[in-house]
Amino acid sequence: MIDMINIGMDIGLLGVLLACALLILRSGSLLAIILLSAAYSLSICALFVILDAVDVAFTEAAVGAGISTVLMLAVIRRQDESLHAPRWPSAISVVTGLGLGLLLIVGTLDMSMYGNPLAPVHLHLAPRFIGQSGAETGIPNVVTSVLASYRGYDTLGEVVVIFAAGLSVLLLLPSANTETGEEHEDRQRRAWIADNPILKAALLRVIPLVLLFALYVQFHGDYGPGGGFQAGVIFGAGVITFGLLCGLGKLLAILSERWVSIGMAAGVLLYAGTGVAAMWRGGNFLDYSTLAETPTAGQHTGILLIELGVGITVAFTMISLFICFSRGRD
Amino acid sequence: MSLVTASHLPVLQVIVPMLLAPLCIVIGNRTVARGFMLTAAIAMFGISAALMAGVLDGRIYIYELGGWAAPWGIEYLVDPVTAFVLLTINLVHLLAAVFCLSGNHGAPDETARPSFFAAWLLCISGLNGMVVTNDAFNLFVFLEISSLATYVLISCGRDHRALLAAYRYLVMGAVGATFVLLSVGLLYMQTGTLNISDLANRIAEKGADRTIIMALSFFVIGIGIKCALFPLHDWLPNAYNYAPDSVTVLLSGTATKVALYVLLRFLHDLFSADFSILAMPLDWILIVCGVLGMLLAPLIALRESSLKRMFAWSSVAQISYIVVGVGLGTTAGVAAALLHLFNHSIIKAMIFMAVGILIARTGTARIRHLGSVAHHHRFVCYILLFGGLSLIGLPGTTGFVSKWVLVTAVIDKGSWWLAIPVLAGSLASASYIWRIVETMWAKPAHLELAAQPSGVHFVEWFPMVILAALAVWFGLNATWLTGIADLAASSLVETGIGVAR
Amino acid sequence: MFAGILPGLCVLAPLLGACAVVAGRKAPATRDAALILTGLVTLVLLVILLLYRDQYHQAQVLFQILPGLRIAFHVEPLGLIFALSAGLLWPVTSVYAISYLKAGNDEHQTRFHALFCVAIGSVMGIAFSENLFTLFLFYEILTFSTWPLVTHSRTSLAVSAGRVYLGVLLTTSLLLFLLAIVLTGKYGEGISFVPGGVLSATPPTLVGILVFLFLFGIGKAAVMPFHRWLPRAMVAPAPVSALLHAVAVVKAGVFSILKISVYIFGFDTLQSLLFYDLVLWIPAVTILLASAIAMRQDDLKARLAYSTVSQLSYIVLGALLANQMAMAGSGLHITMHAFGKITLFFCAGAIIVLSGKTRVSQLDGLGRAMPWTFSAFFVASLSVAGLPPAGGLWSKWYLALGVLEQGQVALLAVLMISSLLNVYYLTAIPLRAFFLKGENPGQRLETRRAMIVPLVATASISVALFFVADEIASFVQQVAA
Amino acid sequence: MDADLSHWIPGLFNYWVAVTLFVLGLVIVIDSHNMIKKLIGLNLFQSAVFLLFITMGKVSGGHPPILDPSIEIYSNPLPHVLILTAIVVGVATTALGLALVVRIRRVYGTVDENKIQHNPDVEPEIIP
Repeated sequence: MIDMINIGMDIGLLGVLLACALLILRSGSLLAIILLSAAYSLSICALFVILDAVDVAFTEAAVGAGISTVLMLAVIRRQDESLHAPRWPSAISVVTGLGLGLLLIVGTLDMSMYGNPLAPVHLHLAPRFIGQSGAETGIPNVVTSVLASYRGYDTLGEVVVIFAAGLSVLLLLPSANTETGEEHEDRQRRAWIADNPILKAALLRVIPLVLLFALYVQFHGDYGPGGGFQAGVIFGAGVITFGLLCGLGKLLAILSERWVSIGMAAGVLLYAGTGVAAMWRGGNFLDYSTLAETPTAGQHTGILLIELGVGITVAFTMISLFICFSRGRD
Repeated sequence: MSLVTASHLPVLQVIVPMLLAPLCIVIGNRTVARGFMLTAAIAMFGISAALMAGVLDGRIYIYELGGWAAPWGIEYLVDPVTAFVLLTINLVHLLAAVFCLSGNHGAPDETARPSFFAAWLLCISGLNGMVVTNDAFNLFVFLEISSLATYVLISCGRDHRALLAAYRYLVMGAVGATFVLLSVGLLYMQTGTLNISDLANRIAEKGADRTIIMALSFFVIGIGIKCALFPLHDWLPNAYNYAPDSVTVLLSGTATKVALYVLLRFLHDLFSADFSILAMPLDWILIVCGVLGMLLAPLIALRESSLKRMFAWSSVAQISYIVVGVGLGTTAGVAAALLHLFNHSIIKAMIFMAVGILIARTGTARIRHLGSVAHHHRFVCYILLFGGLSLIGLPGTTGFVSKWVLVTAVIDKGSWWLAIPVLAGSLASASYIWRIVETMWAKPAHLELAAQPSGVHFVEWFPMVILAALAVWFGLNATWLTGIADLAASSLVETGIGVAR
Repeated sequence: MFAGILPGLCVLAPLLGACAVVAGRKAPATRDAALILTGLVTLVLLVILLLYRDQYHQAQVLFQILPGLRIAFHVEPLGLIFALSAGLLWPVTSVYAISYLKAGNDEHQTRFHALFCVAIGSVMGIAFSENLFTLFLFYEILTFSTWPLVTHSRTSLAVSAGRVYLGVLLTTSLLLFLLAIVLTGKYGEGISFVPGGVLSATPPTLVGILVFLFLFGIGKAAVMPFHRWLPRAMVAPAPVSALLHAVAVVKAGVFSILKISVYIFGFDTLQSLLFYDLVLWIPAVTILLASAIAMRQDDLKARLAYSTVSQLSYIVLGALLANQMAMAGSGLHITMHAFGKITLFFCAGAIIVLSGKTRVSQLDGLGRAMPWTFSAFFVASLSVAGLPPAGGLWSKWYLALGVLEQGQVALLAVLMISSLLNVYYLTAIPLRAFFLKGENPGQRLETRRAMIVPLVATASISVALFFVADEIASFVQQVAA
Repeated sequence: MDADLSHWIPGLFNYWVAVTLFVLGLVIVIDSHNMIKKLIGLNLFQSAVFLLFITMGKVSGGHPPILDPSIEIYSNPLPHVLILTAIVVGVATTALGLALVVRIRRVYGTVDENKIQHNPDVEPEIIP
């Protein structure tokens, strides 16, 4: 019964996704496209929950619907909000798209059916993760333990990617540029939140709660959905809200750009440093078991540290992105 | 062959630059950042040399990251092929890093910031990570690290169009990376594992089904974009052209080469060569792409007005030789591919250094403005001439050795007519090379040519001379190098990665 | 120790000479002295090599690039004859070239001389090459080092001629020659030159393909249709045309073919070829056609160029005939034609520089102004055409014997007809100059002794060779022994 | 293979939708002249692959992989881990792309590829 409801919701949400995608394809307004893509993200989030991927859903909500949308909105300008959508897709895209699509459809024909517990994908690695990760790392959230320990190195890579993005924005949008008149006007146009005293007061009171929630997500990631990445995004969102309300100047007065970039780097260093510490204590890189008396305690310590590293880098990168994109100097 | 699991060398190869990159930012001083870049380059070269020495002693390095055994954890694996590619890219990287100290010739201030050096370090860290990893998903992650860093580095070019080039590369690169991710997903779906050795064994047991074949197709397209496989090369000419000089050197010597290595590794390990041939005519697809590339790209290069982009097209052509070697699928073919991978890395790095200096000194990149330039900038022009002759593959140069080995491999495979396009390709290279030689030596001088001092700085000529010396040496005495390439190729083709288990 | 490296020294000496020339660029007198000295040293080395040749049959390996791919030298009679011809003519040409360039107040004399040295060095390399790869290496160095000489004047005509030059030579060598080498290495017994050949066990079809690949791949032999570079290259200064495009470069081509036919194919393999008769007709057609074209050329150097194309194919034909007599004829003709043709080009250069005339029809009556020049021209014409008392007679004689041995009467007729044409279009030039009346002034034009002495010297040697031809022929015939 | 069409349709429906989204995303990437829309297309394109991964991790009757003694069947956690990483990589790419777009607009005054005058394929400029 539950399965039937799930499948029904699944099909419904897939329909929404398709609709969003088609509308994005046909739409001529950039603003509409960005909002549609946020709606798309939220739908796919819901789908992920149905498919039992709560951590992914959490991340997608924070990233797809949250950060991406904010960044996009920060970037668009009035003059490029409307664009000429092509009436029909071009021949080259149709040929490429259909060709690859058909290839993929053929590729699906040998796949296991949806939800089949005997699919090869469930039989090799997953049983150990589900069966033993609890004992091996002492963490109930299997996604967290795999993410942070078994495949902790991938996660280090992920943090480095985020760091690279932060770096790139620092390089591409340095602070020395001046604002054009048009850009200034745009900023004025978007400053309405700060001009609304009630909204401002209300939101300012929410910020501490957001930061607190971020800490909760950070440290509760072992037991439920969440973890360093989601926490970092939320923390960043809190600070960004502050920046939106009180102005960039005030934010920069508290948190200078230099410190933001150091923060970005510090997270990576904390993460990689944990790995090096493990080497120092005689284990392999990122082998947390060596970090404490017992392997399980070591795993616990290690995961705590690296999740903190992830959170720091992500939070500061988000702040940095916000600062650079909305500097007004653009 | 003995397995070594205790050595930290494989992981140090990757994390040394990865740790130094954030340190650059924390310290925030450009001199220190330069120092870090150089330190990392020297250390990485040392590590790769040590790994190569170990591999030549018959060792194979396995490193379990996080202490988790594969396939549950991620593992690094260094076998002869890995060591060969590591040595190649880290050698070029070392010299590119030295060259980078010269300050990129009029590029904007960006290239002197600590964050530039941090991005540089991340780029090379990602590339090394792609080489040593034995995990399909980890490959994707490091592919993205290097890609992101590459986009940034390209966008630092002196011309505004660097931004457009970087953006286009970003879009194409992201599509390619997504294809790779998709391919990894399909493979995982059918086998339940991500470790490449484990994947290979499971695919061998299970045989080819349509999902796996599609995974292979998407993988080839995705990684083909990264290595500028002929019809997917669109991003390369502009990216190389507009990137800062040292970045062009770095990219041409390492980035495409690593992608080619990954292609080679996947085709031969994951889908053992037999399988590729049975399931689809992949070998012929690669060979046809390669032949088209080696014949058409030089023709485009011949019509190119910019010196730097002309050599970028030449890279497309030269990559095609490697692709043909990969496509042959035989030990000899793979050995030829690896050999040319090395040879082209050093030659093209040298050429792009010379091009960078020449453009900086004359103030122009247009070929038709370079008339008689050889009489003012003799040293640089002779380096270019030497590099050009090597690209053509004249006897006595490294280019000839790789051409010889490739043509022999082609004939060994029994398709001797294929030797004709390969040889015609080198003839086509001669056409564009000779165009610039003619311009630089025999055409009248251009009036607007800025009379810049012709002296060449130590950090500029030193890496060039080292590369030239290597090219001369390996052109005249290639037995050692070819021996290693043969060893690497036979370890890849005949025994496969499965031997590690 | 020293003995082992002697062939290598012969190659190295001119290359070192190039360095000396470049080093002496500030002092022209020193530079020119170094140039001539290098020529003499090389000649001495060659003579030593000739005297002690028996010690050098072994390969002297310089670089082992890959297993089966090495740069190595050895000494055998054909190569020695070729090297000696070039070595003898080089100092003579140097004297001539120095004078010629000074007469034209050339700005790039150093570059010219240095590249000349490199070209001679690669000729030596070709002559002593122990295997196909070494041959190919020096063949390509020769191509590239002569390109700046062809385009020396930097005029657009010269640059476009340089393009044709390089285009034809590179296309043929990189595409066909190299393919032939790779195939030989793959299906033969290695790529070293071995008496009797290395292709005896190779499938006949492949041998047939290889013959074509080598014949057309060696573009320097100017077998039609790959002859077009040669007339175009005549824009180069006269010394270049004289030494390189009459002796060194083109002879490197035909010498390569000769050496390959003797040491790679071997006589037996070659003769058992499927379409053997057809193959023989390729150079035969070139001989006839080139002579016919030469007759219609009014430009002096162009006429000489087509004459060269024709004469080269004599040597190619001799190489393909694959018997002792023909081979001796080819070897002889390399020498005889070298001395004859260089004299002709020296004369042409002298005429062009001293009188300013470039066309055959302008030369009427010039004989009295340049008696030495036109006399030498006449003697050299006889030698090239194969008439007594010049050495050319003997090479053609041996070639004819070789043709007869092969039973190809029709080819004999070709040789005869072509020789008649040679006589006509070459000897006609000095005869016109002496006996026809023209507008040319009567005063003596032969003011530059450094240009006249060399051409008289080479003409005299041509005559002298008439008397020692037998010795040379028997020396060449030691090959198969 | 041996199964007929009626068997495939419910079992592979999710995958097919993912493929459709993949194609739509690719079409947007190829066809859009607007650089921002292109990046959005890229996001769409990537999320189709994410959907494919997550779908394969689903086990009928399974629960989110957070260990609990009362639960026996969990969905496969590994695809979730991979996609978490992939999402982050995707947003990093988007951020970098947007930074480039901002710079491009500053230089060229537009984010429409067709309107950009300095086509990178034309001749290089002389450096002052």
